Amino acid sequence: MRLPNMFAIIAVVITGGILLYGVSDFPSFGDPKSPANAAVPGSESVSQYFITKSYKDTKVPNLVTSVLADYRGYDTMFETVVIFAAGMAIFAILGSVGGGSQPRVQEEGPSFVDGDHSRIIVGTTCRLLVPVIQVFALYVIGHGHYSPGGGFQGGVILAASFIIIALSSDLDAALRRLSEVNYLRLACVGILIYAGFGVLCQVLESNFLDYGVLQPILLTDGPEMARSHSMLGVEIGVAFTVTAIMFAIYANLSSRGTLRDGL
Amino acid sequence: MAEFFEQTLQPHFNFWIYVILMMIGLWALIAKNNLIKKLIGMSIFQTAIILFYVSLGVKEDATIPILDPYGQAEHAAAEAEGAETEGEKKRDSYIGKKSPDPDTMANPLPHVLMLTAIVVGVATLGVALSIAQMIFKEFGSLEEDEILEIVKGGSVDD
Amino acid sequence: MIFAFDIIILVFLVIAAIISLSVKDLLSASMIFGIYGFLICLLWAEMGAVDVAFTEAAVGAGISAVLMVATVFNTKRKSSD
Amino acid sequence: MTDQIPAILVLAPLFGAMIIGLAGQKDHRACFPVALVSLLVTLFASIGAIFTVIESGPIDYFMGGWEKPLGIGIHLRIDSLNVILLVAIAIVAVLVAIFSIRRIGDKNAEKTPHFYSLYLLLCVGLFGITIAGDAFNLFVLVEVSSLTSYGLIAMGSSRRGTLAAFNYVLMGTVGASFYLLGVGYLYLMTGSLNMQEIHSIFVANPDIASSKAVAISFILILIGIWIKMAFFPLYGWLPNAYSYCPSSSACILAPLMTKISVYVMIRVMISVFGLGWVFASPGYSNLVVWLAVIAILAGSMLALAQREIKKMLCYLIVAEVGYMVGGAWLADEQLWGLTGSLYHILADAAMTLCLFLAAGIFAKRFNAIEIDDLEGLFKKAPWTAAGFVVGALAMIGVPPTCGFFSKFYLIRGGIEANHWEYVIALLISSLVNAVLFFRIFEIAFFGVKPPEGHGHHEEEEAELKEEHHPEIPNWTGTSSLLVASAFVILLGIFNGKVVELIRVALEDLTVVAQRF
Repeated sequence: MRLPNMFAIIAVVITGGILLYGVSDFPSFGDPKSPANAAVPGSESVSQYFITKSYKDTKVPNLVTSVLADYRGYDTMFETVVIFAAGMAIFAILGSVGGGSQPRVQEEGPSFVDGDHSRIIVGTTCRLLVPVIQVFALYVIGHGHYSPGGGFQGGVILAASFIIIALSSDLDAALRRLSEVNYLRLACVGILIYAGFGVLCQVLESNFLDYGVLQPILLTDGPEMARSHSMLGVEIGVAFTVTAIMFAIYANLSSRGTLRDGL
Repeated sequence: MAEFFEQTLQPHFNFWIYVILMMIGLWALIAKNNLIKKLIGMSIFQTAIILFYVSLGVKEDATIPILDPYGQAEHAAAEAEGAETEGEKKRDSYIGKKSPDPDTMANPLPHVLMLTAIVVGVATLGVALSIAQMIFKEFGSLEEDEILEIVKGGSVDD
Repeated sequence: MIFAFDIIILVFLVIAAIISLSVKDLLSASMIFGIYGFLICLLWAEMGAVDVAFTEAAVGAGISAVLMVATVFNTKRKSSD
Repeated sequence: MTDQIPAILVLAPLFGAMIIGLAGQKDHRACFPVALVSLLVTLFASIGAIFTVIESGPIDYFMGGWEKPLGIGIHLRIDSLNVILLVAIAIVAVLVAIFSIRRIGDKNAEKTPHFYSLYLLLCVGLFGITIAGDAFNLFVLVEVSSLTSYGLIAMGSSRRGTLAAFNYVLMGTVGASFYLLGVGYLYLMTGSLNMQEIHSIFVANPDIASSKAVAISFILILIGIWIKMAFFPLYGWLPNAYSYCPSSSACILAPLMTKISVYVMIRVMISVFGLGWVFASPGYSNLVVWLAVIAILAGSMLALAQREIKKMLCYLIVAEVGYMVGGAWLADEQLWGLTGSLYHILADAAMTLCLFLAAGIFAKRFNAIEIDDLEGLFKKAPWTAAGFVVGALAMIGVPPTCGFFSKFYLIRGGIEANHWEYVIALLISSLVNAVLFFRIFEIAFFGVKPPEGHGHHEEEEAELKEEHHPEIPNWTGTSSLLVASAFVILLGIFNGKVVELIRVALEDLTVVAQRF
């Protein structure tokens, strides 16, 4: 047996042993009164607060959305920043492979000429599919308050529609719709929208991301609706960044950073 | 055996599986030779942790953490009684007055945390894959032992 | 949450993880990793975490697998282990 | 305005990064001024924070205004413990930005905006980690800083750099995941993510605090942070990652990343678990101190065996991490060990910055990668040499520099805690540093070359050497090096004031956070 294998087995056995040792101490699975779900005596339960009060605070029925975009909105902003940083890191790493930012020679569009029948079928089907996917993605972004979904999921689906274009015809066809300069801009604008909502709250003399004070700007009745609408705003910001960066990561990985040819 | 199953395994079954998955991931991370395999191991490792977190928020017989915003159930019931206007009134005042029972709804907080963790996972995977492509371009191989040999030999030109 | 369902998915999950790590063809490994992602998405839907399940369906079964396939196409398909 | 300081600290570099992303693509000249301005804003904000904290106590900031009950929103906290660190991060960030002005620009010009936005996002992550009061938020920001540092390390085009970066990604992800798992265990047992809240739950419910799951959560968090800080058995990724990456990246990562992890460890020990809980059984703290002793000795010995300047410095970092972890775990009655280790975070940041800046300038201007290449360089570049000497003397521990005083406090802690092995390891490591650096001085001043040739790894050198421009004297680099060395000396001279601040912080925290 190779040396790393022995080491791996020892490490895995030790770690697994420690973890399993701890498992026996856990509250049972599915217990509604466990400390995570209810509370330990003497403190107020955070999760019960979310379930019982968050609709009053934000008027958003999907508790996950309201916790994600409002109570823990600061985390979500940095989640978006993580995506952006990953995109930037990938551009920086793969950019050195083939000079990614050299001006590309604009070739003719994908030619569905004779002889390549399978491509015509795939290309046409995907072309029909893309608008449906995009409309669904917009629905997911906009309807995140009432059903599962939100900026991140919708953004990934929107990016998937561009990836389908790239897969079915070629990368250039997708890059013509969302070019290198534009996806970078879109990503920055997304985070700026998110942080902009937060800073707007600071300008109105409250804490960062305290959407309630945006009521006079958003012309809503009551700070709760202001929170609800601002959440939609930041979700759109998240969707911008995620769409742009997810597509950009695919475009760079599939073309080794050259942004030509693709798969 | 049955007793062991009832008392030890069943209440913590998810937690046992999370440990097993995590150890599979960790083992692949250390022992696998191929870099892509290592990355698959890394992803499994991360999903195991997400499994742990989501298992925390599960409650027996609980529903998903989305409220019924328009009180559709009540609305339908009221409609069946023929009192539509009253049903609408009910819809407006739903939840505003009566807050839901926390035991009937899954804990939303671990879900929120894990959304972030999934995003972090895919971002890390993307960066790692791009580095793997760079390594393949530089060394012409994705096998760790071959790469280490090339590094030690210092024989391949740039 | 149904306990039997839970156990079945978890067992399949472990099997999928082991297979995706032991297949020597990296393209198959990536696809089985996609299956793993989909199973885990199912598991989360079953545990009541719909938002997480949605994200995992989009990311784990979708984007992650696509990124891996893209890398495998640009590098090498065969793996020594 | 002062109550918004925590938000400004993370937002200024964040907006800077976005503006660079938007405008930098068109005009690369816009990148540097934007980066500098946003870093200067954070520098002023952190200096403002120091005055506010001294005058009116800790600054609590609740994101989104969700204050009550504690833990529903995200809590940021600047207290007297982390405020000094904020200033240190801001100063290092500004100095390295000035150092990097010409370096990135000349070789990979098209990567300039990427470099600067990653750089600023790294600063966002570091500031965020320092002020985080929420255990999960800490994880997210650790990931922000990790992902940017993967990018910064892998963006150099050296072959071994990419390999090192890959290992770093794997190790870093495992570390962060272990931390996340530990936080999950804490959440499972307490139902909260806010550090203060978790601590008060432990104080109120001793049975929870003494459960197996909490002990394991502490172990998991500790392992995660140790991987991130390259503590002894887990240091494998660090030397290659930091020595094969571009010098600008090394200069920001080496002084800050490991030290911030040490700070996170101390923060978790003090404000989440409480020192009374952590030091309850002396067996564990003895074990960690012994690990630290091995780390110090191993780091020093491995440094002695290196021929490349940067790699040698990297192994010295491993030894220094041993100093800090050992000091934090000494558990002496008066907490001098912890004081020394907090002071050493600052001191080590300053002197590592000095040495890495100097090594970067040598590599850039004179192509000096190996120690032997330094021959006679001190005459050609006297100012850079002066900075290097100051950093080296601090590393050895010569009196007016900060290195001496940090060792003084650490040794005092070691003696009071009766950990003589730690004291001896510190002294041996100082001796090794002296041998190392005097050998370098000898070569660099008098040009005495050791007899053995170094022809056999020409190829390796060729790949490591960055494109060099001897005709450009690189004033920006030298000036930031000189400022850094001034800080090394100033920190030493004013050690009394800094240590007083740290003691006040520890007293404040131990009033709330100790011995239950």
